[in-house]
Amino acid sequence: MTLDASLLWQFDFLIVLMVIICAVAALTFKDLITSAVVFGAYSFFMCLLWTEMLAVDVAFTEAAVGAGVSTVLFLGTALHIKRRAKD
Amino acid sequence: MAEIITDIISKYNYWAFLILLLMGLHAMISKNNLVKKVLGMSIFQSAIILFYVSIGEKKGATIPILAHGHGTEQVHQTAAQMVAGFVNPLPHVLMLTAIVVGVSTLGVALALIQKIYRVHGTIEEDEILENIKE
Amino acid sequence: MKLVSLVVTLLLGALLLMATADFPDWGDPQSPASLHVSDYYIENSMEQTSVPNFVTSILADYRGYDTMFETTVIFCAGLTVLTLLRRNHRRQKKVVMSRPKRENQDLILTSAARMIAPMMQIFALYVVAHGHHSPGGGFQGGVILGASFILLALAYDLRTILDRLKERRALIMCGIGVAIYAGIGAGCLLLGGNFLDYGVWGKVLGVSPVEARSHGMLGVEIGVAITVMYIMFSLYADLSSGGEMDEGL
Amino acid sequence: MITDQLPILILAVPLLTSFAITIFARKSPILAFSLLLAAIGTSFACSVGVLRQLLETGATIHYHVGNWQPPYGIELVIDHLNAMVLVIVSGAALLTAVYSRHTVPAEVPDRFPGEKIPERATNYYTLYALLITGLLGIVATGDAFNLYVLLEISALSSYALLSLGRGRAYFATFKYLIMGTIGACFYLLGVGYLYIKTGSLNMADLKGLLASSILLDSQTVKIAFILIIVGIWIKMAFFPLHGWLPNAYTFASDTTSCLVAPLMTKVSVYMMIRLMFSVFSVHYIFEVLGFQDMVVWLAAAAILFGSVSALGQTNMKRMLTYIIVAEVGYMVGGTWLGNSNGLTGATYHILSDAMMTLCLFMAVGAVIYKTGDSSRESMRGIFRKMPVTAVVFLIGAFAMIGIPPTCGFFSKWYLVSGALEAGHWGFAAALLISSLINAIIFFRIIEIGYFPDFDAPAAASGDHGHGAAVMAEVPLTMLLPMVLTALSLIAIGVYSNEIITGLVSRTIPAGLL
Repeated sequence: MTLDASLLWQFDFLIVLMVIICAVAALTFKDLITSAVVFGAYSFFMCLLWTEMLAVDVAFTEAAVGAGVSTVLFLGTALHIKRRAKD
Repeated sequence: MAEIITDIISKYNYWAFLILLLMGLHAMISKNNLVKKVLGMSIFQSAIILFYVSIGEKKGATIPILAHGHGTEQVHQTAAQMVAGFVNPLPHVLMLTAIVVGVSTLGVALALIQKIYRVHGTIEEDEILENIKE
Repeated sequence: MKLVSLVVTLLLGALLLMATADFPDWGDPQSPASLHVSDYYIENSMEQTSVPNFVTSILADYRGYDTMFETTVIFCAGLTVLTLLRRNHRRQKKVVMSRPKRENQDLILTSAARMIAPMMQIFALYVVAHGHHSPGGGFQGGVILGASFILLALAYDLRTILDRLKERRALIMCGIGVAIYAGIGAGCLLLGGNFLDYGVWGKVLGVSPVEARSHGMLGVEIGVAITVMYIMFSLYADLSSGGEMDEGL
Repeated sequence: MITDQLPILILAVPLLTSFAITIFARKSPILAFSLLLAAIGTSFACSVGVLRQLLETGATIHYHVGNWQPPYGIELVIDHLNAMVLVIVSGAALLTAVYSRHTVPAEVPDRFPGEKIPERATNYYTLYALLITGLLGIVATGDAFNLYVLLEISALSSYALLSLGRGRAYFATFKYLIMGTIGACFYLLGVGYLYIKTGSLNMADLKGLLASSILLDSQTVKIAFILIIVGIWIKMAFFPLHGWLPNAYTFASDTTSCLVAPLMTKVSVYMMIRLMFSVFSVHYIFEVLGFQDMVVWLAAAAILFGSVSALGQTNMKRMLTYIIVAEVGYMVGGTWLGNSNGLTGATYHILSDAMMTLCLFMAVGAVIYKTGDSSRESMRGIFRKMPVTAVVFLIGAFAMIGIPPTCGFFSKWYLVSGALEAGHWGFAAALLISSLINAIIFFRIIEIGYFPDFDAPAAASGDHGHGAAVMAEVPLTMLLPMVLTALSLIAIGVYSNEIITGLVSRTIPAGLL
């Protein structure tokens, strides 16, 4: 069985769209904690995209690191500094 | 017009890569808040990873793991068929390394931000610069 | 600054756009990237290393030198964060130690975390050990192991976990993890091979060089997992408590 | 055979030592220091061994890590250029390591009033070993992606070392981190662009593939080149991209400046030369692309900007950092002149500038160690108080100005003759003006140093009496490396002919006139 990525391009396109929306949102929210959580979502969609591209190891790592640990690190920092950002 | 649309669609992940990359870079340079700069940095790095992963993509191929790898039975395939059957594993390896480097840089950057906050009492760049001038 | 950034960004965008038209089509099996070097790995990985997951065999063997430094980068980051943030208030140390643990520990959260954490750890060990045959490997397994401790620290509080997972020992352990990697590589020098040439370990282990490569990779992955686990937890512990090692999130 | 393994030992010894320090020597800074010294000493000995081997046989050394043939595995390639840079890096690191014996405990204290930061000194030594590993790795590797990983090791450890400085160091380091990450990512992206067109990551293999005529005018390869070069320029603080350097190096602790300032920029220049001529070719850069004129003008601007900014500084360390910006202009300009004299000058200048910068930073560091003050006025009466340091500073200053027989003269000689040969009057003029400005800067400091403190009220000089300042030199562990560095400046100058014919001229790629 071979998974043909091109069959699912509509699905792919949706994920790409979500990735970009999450990136914009993470950068525009003024509340750092919201930003951090949205960034976790961004990483998760990125990881889905990479699974779609059959890069399973990379997706696995991104799921563990980007969506998991990075988000926690951002949250940990955001709680120790002023939460509101100017931009 | 139709050509352009098919061109955009057929290379849409390169477009996504481009948009994310530029967004990340713009945030890294222009954002005032240091955490936002770091967020931009993470997006910038993951855009590059997206680019590399896109290089590895092959139509009609499967994940780069040999099925039946446990046993010793011969895989009845010619070398060329076999190469066409798996996506390119090399970019994946490179990007595993890049993800690790990314999270390391992220950790150091966040630690520096906490230190900056302790010293200057703020993480807005303009306020820090004012603080320094005094 | 905004203007400078905009100019730089647009310039880079234009530059990169110019190249996009020149790229081979997305997913083209005939693109140079899939025909030049990577084909060698796909054809020979099984024969030369007896590892069916190409990503693992390239990561830990063909390009194992990269991965050794990648692990070193992680080590370096952990050390940096620790050096930057750690501070102990000497006088108050006793007080801090005797500070009561978080009182409002939620029963549902803690019980759930207590049930999930061991499963995460088992799964992580599977990911490490089965990395030769399925997606995963030392790095992913290490992150999951680290995450299981982070989960416990979130559900309880940081002190409870630090009582079990000594912070001081963490840095030593992650040093040991990378040292396992570099040590396996340096051992090859002593056995008369090149650096990271796991094949020569066959002489010691009593297996064929190809098998020895597979075993060498497993050893390396374990080293990576140890380092990554401790560093991930210590990054969390340092960053979430601001280096004070008391409260956490 | 052990001689076959020398290339990897250069790297593996400091790497393993950094782990050994973490595991065994966490409590004892003395043990950590001894381990570090032994490791870098071994590394230096191996580098010299590799250089001798290379000079005897004349053949490039290839070392296949993991016994995989390139381009499938990673190889270390050592030719005359990297052998020279390896010796410089490990040598300078060794001298700084000796120098750090007394400065590190003073600058990175474990105890502060009210709080204690455990094990900072041992962590400092671990990071030191990692930085050196990264730099040596960059120089030795023959793989484009491996270079990125090592770049990040050296970058991360240098962020850590630089941030352990004075108050503003954190913010300066953060800016460096952002810029450094952009630089490294540009490099990574450039390598990706090359990979998409060639499918290879090995430098020698890439060069072979890029020589084909289809790729020669490929837009992607052109942009890959631009990305890689701009990325490296950010890392080396080339003129319009230099913004992070002065602050990061000024607010760092003095030992860190001694280590990072001479080595980081020089290794980046090495990277530029390596990638220009070992991945791309002379033909590609100077005939297909043909924007060397612009780069040389930029280099001239860098030299003028750096020198003029240095003229306006009263803080000695800050002044030296601006001189580094100017010196980077020398080397970039020399490389892009596109003739063999220019490249000879640039390559030789890597050697001499590393030692000059090291010498000056060490001397200034010694003055700061004694007086606790980095302004120009702290040099007052230095010839009486610290005669050895003063002489070392004088030799370093002479080299920086370019007075024979110090090495600075010879590199400038080659650079100027290269510029004239290429018809770049602007670059030649910038070189001469910068020498002149350097002369003004350093003679002003030497004047301050030579004349004792006439203006100070007698009360301030206390019971020592007027003008009879007692000798107060820094400890021997600081004097020894300073004196050795100063002597090496003269030695490199005196033996410049041998170095250039025996070593530097062999690094000139074929096709460069």
